Amino acid sequence: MTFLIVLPIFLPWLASIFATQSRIITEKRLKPYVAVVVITNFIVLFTVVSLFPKVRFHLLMVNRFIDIYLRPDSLGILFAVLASLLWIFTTFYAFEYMKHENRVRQFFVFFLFTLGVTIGIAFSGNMFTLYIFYELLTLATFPLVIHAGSEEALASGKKYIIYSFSGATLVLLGMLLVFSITNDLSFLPGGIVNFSHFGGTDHNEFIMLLVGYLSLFLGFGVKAALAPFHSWLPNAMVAPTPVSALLHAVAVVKSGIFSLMRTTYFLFGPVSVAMLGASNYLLPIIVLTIVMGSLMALHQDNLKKRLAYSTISQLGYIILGIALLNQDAFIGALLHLINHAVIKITLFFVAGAIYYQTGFKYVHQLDGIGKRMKVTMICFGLSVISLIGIPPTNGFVSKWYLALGALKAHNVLYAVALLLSAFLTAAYLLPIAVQAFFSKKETPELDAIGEGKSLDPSDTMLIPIFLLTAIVILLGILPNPIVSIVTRIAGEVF
Amino acid sequence: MQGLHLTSLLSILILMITAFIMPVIKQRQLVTKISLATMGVVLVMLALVAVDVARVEHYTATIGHYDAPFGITFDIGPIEAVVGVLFAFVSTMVVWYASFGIHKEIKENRVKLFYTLIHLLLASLLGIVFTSDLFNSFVFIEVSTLAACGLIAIKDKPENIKATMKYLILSSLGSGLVLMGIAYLYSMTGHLNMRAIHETLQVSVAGNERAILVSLTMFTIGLGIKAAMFPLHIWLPDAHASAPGPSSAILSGIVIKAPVVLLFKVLFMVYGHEILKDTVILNLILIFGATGMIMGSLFARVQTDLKRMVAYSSVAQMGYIFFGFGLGNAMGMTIAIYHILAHGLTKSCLFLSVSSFIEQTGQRDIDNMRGIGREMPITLAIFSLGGLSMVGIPMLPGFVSKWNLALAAIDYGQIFLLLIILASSLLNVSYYFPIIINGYFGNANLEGKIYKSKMKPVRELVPLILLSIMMVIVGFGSGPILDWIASAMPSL
Amino acid sequence: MISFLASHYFQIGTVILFGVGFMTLLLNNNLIRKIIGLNIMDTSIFLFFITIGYTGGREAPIINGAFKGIDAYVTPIPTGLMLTGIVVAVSTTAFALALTILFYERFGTIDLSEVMDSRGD
Amino acid sequence: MANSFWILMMLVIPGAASLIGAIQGNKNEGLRNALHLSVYAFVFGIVVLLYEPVSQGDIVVFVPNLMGTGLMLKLDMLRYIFVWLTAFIWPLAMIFSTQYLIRHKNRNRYYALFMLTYFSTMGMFLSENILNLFTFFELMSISSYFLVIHDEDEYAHRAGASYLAMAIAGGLMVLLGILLAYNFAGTLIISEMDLKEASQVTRIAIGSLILIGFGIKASLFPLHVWLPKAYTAAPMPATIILSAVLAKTGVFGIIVTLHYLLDGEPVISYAILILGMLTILVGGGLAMYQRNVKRILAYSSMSQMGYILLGIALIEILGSHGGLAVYGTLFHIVNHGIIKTLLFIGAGVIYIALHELSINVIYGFGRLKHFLKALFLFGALAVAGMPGLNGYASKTMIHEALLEAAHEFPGPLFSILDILFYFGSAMTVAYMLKFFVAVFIEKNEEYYGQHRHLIKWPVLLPMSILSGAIAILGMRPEWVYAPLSQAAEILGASGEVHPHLFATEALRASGVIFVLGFVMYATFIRIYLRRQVDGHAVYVNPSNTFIRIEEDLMIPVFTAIFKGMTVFFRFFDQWLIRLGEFIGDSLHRLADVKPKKWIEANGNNLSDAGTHLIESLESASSGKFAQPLIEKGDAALGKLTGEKLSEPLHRSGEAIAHLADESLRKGHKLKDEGETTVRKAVYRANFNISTVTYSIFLFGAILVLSFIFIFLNSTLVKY
Repeated sequence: MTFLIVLPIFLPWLASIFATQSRIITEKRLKPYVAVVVITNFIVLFTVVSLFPKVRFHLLMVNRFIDIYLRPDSLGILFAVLASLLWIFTTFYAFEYMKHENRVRQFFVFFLFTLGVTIGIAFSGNMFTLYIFYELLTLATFPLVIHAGSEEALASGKKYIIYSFSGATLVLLGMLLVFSITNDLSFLPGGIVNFSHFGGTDHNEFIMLLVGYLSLFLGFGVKAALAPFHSWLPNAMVAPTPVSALLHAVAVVKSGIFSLMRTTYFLFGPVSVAMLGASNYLLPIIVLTIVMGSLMALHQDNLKKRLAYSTISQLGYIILGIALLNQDAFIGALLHLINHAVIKITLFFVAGAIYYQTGFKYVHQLDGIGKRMKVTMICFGLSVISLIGIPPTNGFVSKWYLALGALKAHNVLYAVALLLSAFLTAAYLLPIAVQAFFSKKETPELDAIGEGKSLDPSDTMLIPIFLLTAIVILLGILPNPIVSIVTRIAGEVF
Repeated sequence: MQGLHLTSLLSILILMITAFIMPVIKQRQLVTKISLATMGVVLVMLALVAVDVARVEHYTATIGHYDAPFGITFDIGPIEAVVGVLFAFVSTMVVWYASFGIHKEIKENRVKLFYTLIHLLLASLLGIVFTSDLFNSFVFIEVSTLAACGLIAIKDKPENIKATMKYLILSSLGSGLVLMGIAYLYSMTGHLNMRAIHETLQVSVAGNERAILVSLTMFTIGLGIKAAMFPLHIWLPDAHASAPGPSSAILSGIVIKAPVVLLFKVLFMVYGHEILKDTVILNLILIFGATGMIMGSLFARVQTDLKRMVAYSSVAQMGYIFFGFGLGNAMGMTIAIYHILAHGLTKSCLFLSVSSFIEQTGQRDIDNMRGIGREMPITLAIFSLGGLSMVGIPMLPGFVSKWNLALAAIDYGQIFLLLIILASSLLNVSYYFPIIINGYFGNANLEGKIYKSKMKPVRELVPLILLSIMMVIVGFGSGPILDWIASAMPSL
Repeated sequence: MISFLASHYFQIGTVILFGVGFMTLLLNNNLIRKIIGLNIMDTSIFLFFITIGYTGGREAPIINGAFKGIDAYVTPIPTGLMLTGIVVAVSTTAFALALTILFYERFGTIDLSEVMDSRGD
Repeated sequence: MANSFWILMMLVIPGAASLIGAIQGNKNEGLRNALHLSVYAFVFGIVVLLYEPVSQGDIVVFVPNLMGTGLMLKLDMLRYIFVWLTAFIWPLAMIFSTQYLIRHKNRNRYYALFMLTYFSTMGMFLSENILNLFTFFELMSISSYFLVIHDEDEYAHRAGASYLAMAIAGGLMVLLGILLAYNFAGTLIISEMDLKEASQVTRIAIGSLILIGFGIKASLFPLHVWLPKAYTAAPMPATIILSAVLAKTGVFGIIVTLHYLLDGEPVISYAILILGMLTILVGGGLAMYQRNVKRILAYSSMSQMGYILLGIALIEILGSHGGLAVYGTLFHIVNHGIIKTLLFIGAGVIYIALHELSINVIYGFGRLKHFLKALFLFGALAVAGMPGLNGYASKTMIHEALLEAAHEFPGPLFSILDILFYFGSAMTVAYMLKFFVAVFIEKNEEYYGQHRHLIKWPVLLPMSILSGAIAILGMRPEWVYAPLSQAAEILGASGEVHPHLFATEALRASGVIFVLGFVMYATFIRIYLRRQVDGHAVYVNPSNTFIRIEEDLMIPVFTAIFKGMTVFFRFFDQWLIRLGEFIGDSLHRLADVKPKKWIEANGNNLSDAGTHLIESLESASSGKFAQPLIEKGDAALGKLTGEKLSEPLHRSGEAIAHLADESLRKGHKLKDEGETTVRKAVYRANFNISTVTYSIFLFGAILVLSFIFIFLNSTLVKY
């Protein structure tokens, strides 16, 4: 019965293929169908992982290398559950939002497909399987990115795909190098690269492993928007908002992060990475990424782009947590993986809601909008506070652990970078929230819309936003359940 | 299964005979049917041969009653069997595809000639692959050259004539060099049978180093011209781009592969690794292969004509094969042979789908292919599958080749060669993906058009679909295929 | 060196001939001359083969009268091969000539340089 | 247990009330105000009732799991003083708000945030876990920020931006400090944290980080820059709590850090001592210049915070002898809260009536409002240190502590500080005198007592209560000695202290201060700052032209840093893309090398010339020359048929036509030849150029490859 573990992956795939049949799934039935699929998949996921914990299921085994198997461990399950949960929110949000976009069916087909791919990434039992799903993810999300179909969208899509494939190529390089030495690519908590097996003194192999690790890291770093491979992300903002939200909060960038975690802690293992000294090369880039993201966000007038640069910076936090190689930092990274997902998806939802309701895309248009979209902008404000990392919100919890990890690594500089970036975060996001409520400027554009009525979106949009904000606060006030799960995962690898 | 021993020879003979029956028959349909039937029979026969080879590992078919070293024999091992099946399969599919539409592309009265030429071509290519007699292979090479020239010139447009001329001249150069190389070998050993030459050469290396080097160079350059090794590829884009669609598929899919197989046999079975390792030839092939991988992709990147782009992509892909040879280790050679398979299937798939685009829309420019995916979704899907394989999406054959090639490069000890492989595959992304993307998602050219109006009926796409299925099978079943090929590698 | 030249003058001559043919084929723009070059090249190889095949003081491999033992006759294989070779060369030449005619019909010239553009390198 | 419950209630009820009030207040404002007031009153009741248990011993409450570390609250006597102050001031400010805010918009938002600030301030004072403390501190910063910008005008936003930027920056510094401290101490419980294991440098670093953060709130010089702006911009009740309570959160943080974390690290203590004195002087000095009464009070607050900071430093410097310092500091914290509330309410009344705060406009406003005048005078005298009022008591205690320190550590430092202390206090006298004289004594015809109806119970009740408190605390300071002595024990000083408040030296000092203050007022303010313009006296403010720390120092420096970083990171953001585009472009350009083009252009010229030649020849042959001749010949032929003349004419015309035809043919040939030449040239050039590029490419590639080969062979594979 262990083959059932593939269900959460294949169910959305089948569903997405089925959704293309416009005769069976009529326009009217499309939305209920998608909703049912997404929710069912969540339930199935839960059932399956609780029924078969730590199962190992081979999809295809050709030889030692081409060996596709799934093995959901606690980290994978965490990621899968996070993704599916946020997928549900996004689904409902998208129902409303997609009303003013074309080609809704195409959107939902790929939307469902991407869900399966993401869970596949989460469940991958070895690097090769991960790589396949990773490539698939690029292909599956690509139509979503260029959904608008405009020239700009196509150009961005091209950029996205070129960046992604360059990254994948680097990943391939890394895989090759590692495989040629270890002859194995499976994930094991604590890593499979063991220097004692290779005599430890072989300098050639050392160099190969180092290069392999670096190229894996940079390769996955492309998806995780590690500078200087981040440019695709702000450009990909032309996508419809639910996609941006998913891309930036969950599916794509977090898959990159997740793969980085797999590489560092499950393929190499913290001890080996520390011995390789790879972090010395990576940490400067990461710190630059963090500061750069925040600083460039300050210069963006397009709200979604601003959020995108913010994502770059926040992802930098997570990558920093991964690269610092101590338990606190890893806990922080995992926590921030979750927390940032929740926060950023909320922010994007709000940005989308504003666009949907008013057509405003730019920050300078948003003065006084809080008076018309009260609930939405309060949610925005709370998420912003959380993103800055002000207690008692979940953003603070992860930042706390990250900073502790930075200090454990005996370098205050990283902690300073984190806090500097937090300050910049405040500088580029708080004014939006503040001006939304406390602006006395004339807003003729805004007043022209909706005759002074409340512009809060309808419930299908507002409820996801509201619930996510509630989660943001709740995870800040009561973080311990999540922290304990995460600590257990971190305990496995250290 | 003594009776089966001559199957390989029989398949060539059948092809030859049917080739010359065709011009006599009047009805086009009948010709098509005969051709298809013959191809099917040949495919089955070669499959039987392959099965047989799989069981006994190696066998020899003697022609006439002279045994080797004087008589001509067919030595068929796994490599030959695999390549033979590939050739037969691809040409069957191409003929099947051509049976629906070749009369639209070339003049009505030349259709029969087309089938004749294809039969001749396949026969000679199989001969090149199977034979273990060098001079015999030369004759087959000449036949294949002439047939291939015919296939290009059959379209009768000025650029076809031009391309044919270019091809013919360069091919003749190559043939001359090969023949001279054979003459050198013969003068050194007094044999023409590969095995015999090999055995004699091993003993008489001393004193003949220069002659060996010269003959090696002659073989490499001569066969390199025919196989479009990078700096000698200049005939290929013209020829492949101007030929009719099915011809291009055959030319790119299998015609350039036969000389590669022969080169492989000459290098590793005739000369042997002992001799090669003292010469610079393998390094040269490696460098040419590597340059070809990059340069071919670069040239392909800047083309505006879709077919030329795919043709240049062939140059790059041949680079992979030569790269594998150049590495000179068992894994590299194995994967080079595997890539012959992979590329043969993929490229014929690509060329057929491209020719389908061109046939249906009348456009050749890449820029005009926007929105093609909405009109011809299945065809573009097949193209995309081929493109993905070239790019190296896991589990497709292109990926398997790349991966193993990279491992072989690591094995060879040159890590930087990895970068070339990866850079090349990245370049592949940069020219295959825009077409797929613009095809599916660009709708610039679609204002006021009816979707799917230009799609061929699925019936006519069956050969294409079969090719792509075969491609996927080769990708997924790479393990056993690689093992089988590796079992035939000459020991190093 | 000198002795080598003296003993192998046939081979050296053929190789020189081969070079002449090769270069004509490669460098001449006139198609007819190219075909002539092709023939020179082919012929040189035939000559080369046959010179290899000939061993001084032996007879042609035709048993005229009593069989004089294997060592009395030259090996017949090169000669036989060259017959095939000549056939092949002739067919190639024929094809090339036919193509040249077509070429002339299409372009009104047999000068390759006037027609070929730089595309394709 | 019950006590723990009540302590939790002190947080839960305001938190809940904030939310309920916000929702409910949309419908009924009266009910909301009642609710809020009753909550404040209730909490004050709890605080009062908790005095007994607290004096028995500390009360500790622990709620696990909340905010990760669990919520740990503790109420000891030190905290009790702060809590009491908060619980005491807030309801009064709230009462005042009900009148002050009548004309303001968004009252609902204001009250909710007012309550939220209350909640977070309470939480901060009660926290025993430093992370909880930080959490509440941040919450308080943010919620009070919204109070500052409540007016939503330009000035409020600028002030708010300054306030928020410094609050967040300060918060992050505190966070960094806490992180470092936690890294060394391994615990977050304040009373258990100590950094004995860390080196002195580390301790100073951690200490400065945290103290900068808290110092911003406590308006420690030079971190006070936000203060005058924010105090002025905020609505009056918000200013009250900013000054009376929120500034004390910073003080509380400093006390906790300095005492528990740093164990009274001398370097930091002396730094605070000196900065505290500077705060007194800068605040007092600038207060004298101001014309806006709110700004006067704002700088006054700053100056008074200086006393408190001085006191804190003295506590740590004196160690176990610091009982008097503890008394003075804590007492002054309470006193300053009470007095400043009174004064701000007084100023608020003026604002309610006139919507104007400039002394030049409102002078003489209170001359006839005697009750208000009396209450205000009470406050002014208290803050100036009039013996018998509470300000005198606490200031004297701090002064005595200073003298004690001078006695303990003889040296010039404390002597100088002593003298400066006199000056600082005299400044207080001077600026309060300026305020009072201007507003309540000077004559102004415009004000004849017409605004008296505005002075209603929401103003008078708090003012009366506060005046009462001032009087009682001033007359009977020994009533509060009991809690103070307990607090002193907590802070490691001996609680057995007997201040001699009404000793001769103290009274003499007070006298000196007052005299000095009068002199300052009479000379500096009356003569230098008060000028005659248009017949009546106008106060001027030359300090507006002084160098300003924020605008002239901080902002340019940070802007420069920011710009530099922007340039760098913009490059960092773009370089890969630029590089890619550049390579792509070059590649395309390389692919597009079409020598044909320019040769074609030249060729066109050539063939154009040919065409031109042909055209001219054509025209020559057919048109211009021959045709007239032929015509002429024909005409002549017609005319003179058979005549001899016509024949040669006709023939010559034909000859010319023939000649022209010939030349035309030549021209065509010329043109053809030209075109052939051009085509050949095109081909050659094409061939040459493509060959050259191609060869360069090839050889370059091969060269590079071989180099890499050789290089890598020798380096990489050697291992």
